[in-house]
Amino acid sequence: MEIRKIQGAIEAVLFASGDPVSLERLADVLGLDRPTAEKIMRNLADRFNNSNGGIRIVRLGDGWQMCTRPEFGGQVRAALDMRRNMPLSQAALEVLAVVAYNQPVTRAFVEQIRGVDCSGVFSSLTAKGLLEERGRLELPGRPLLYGTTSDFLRCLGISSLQELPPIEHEKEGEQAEPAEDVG
Amino acid sequence: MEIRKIQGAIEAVLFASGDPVSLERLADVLGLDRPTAEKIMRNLADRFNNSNGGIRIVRLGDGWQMCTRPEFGGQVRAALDMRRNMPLSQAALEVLAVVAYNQPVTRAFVEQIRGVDCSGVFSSLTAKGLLEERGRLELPGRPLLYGTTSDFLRCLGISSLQELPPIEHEKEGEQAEPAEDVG
Amino acid sequence: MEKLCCKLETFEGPLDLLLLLISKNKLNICDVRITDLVDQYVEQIHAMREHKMEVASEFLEMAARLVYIKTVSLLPKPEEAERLQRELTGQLLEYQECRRVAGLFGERFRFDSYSRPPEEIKFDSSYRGHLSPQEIFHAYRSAAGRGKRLLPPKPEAFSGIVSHKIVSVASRMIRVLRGLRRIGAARYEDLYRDCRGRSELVATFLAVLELIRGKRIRVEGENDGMVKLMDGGENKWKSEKFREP
Repeated sequence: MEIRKIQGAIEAVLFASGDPVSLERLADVLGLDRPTAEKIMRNLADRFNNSNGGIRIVRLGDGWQMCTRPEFGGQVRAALDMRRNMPLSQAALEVLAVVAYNQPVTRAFVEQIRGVDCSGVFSSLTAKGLLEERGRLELPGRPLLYGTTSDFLRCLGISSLQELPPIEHEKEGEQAEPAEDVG
Repeated sequence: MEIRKIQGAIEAVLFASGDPVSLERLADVLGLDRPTAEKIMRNLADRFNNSNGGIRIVRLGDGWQMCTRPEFGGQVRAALDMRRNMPLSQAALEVLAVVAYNQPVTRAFVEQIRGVDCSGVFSSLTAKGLLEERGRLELPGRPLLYGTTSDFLRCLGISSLQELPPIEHEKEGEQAEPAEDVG
Repeated sequence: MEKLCCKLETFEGPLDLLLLLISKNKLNICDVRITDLVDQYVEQIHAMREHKMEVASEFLEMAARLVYIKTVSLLPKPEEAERLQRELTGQLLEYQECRRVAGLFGERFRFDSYSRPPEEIKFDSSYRGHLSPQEIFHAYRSAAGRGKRLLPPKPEAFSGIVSHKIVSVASRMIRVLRGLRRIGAARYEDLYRDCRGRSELVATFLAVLELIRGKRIRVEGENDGMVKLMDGGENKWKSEKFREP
């Protein structure tokens, strides 16, 4: 299959899926090895993202997703009668922060760090598609585990959790203990 | 707004909407009069439809819709159909096996051998294209007869039923009990 | 709680309040003297109550904790006080970091990019997987084997004499395990797919319970449960009272 056709097929698949499609699946369907699929995929994403069109292609985790270019958000909302998403509350952002760096985590873990009940925040973040359930912990009560979604990455404008801003968590934690630091 | 931006906005709106969007709405959102919107819209549709991309723009009644180019239907289906790779259930395998070795057979025959109702399995195997109807038995109630299809042979990678491992009909009852498999 | 947020704007919990007090005193958390904060903290809670705001229990719990730390530090056993203080400091640091990152998230979060609903596609249901002739052969023997056992007392023959078909739980256990060993995992509902009649359903359900109790399978997920074979399920199963037919 010539390259233009392959790219056309990828466009069609990403468009029809709506959700992110893993590179593996794309490679499978197109009968390509992964490195080749990766190269073609990057190429295609660049082409979309460097044009001024309304559609862009973003990498999310090990998948790729088509979505609209943010600058047209206003027109999309107006045409489709959507309300603008309210900015997230401080509480919601804090919960996301704890989950993002420690996933999968239970609600209890997050509540311990924040010192307050978070059940309402968890359900609203799940409803917004920013958090998702990830099975249960094998402990008494079998509490639910939560993790962040690909939408979370997309809204934050990053492609993987590795791109999260670094935290000084560990260092400070050790310093707080009677560590034998020079300083 | 320059024309490229307007087209970008239209792309974004059509993309985000799964349904057709009326010209009127597009014109409204973009602050254009209808003839201008129509012209720009046609232009955009031509650009999409004359490229070899995976997405095209079609006119539906009074509206416009983005959809995948039909020639990539195969790849789209393959990528998005999760069920296709689901393995057959044990029940399905058994029904398939009993039919394969005894065809053409009635459902009642298979149920007698397996000792359980198989109606659901029969219809799902027929839908999967592995079983097919083969006329009726000339008995009261004229029960349907079933046999395996050529797709069944293809899934097995054999060219005829003779290539199935032989079963010894007489001794089969004894063999089935102390089945100490090598595997 | 909500009134509290309105009153003091951005904060939500006792840790928030502590951080606020620390920042007011222009102290670094690492060398904050928690004991100095106790009075201020208790004062704040008083103020809230005077404004007829409901003070959430976690605020009171924190007050109690602080008072405890202060009490302990007055006693001639400083290690305990230090430990408690370190604990609280650690928690505050962790929470402060959480707030910092939350702030970064807040700056970066954008809700202007939209995805689209999946295109509605009618899927071709024809099977494209691979089967091996051996698989078919084994499936046949498995089916024929079972039929021999269940067949002789044909249900119809007993109609009027016995109205219920008896299904043993053991047979369903074997069936469930056999199915799972082949495909590894199955949707919970699929276990019941080939059940005919109530007694088979009940027997299968009991079999599933029995297998879970015996730690041979586990069920995961809430609404759309997946049933999985536990590690070693095969060996245990063979060793115990059920022998593979």
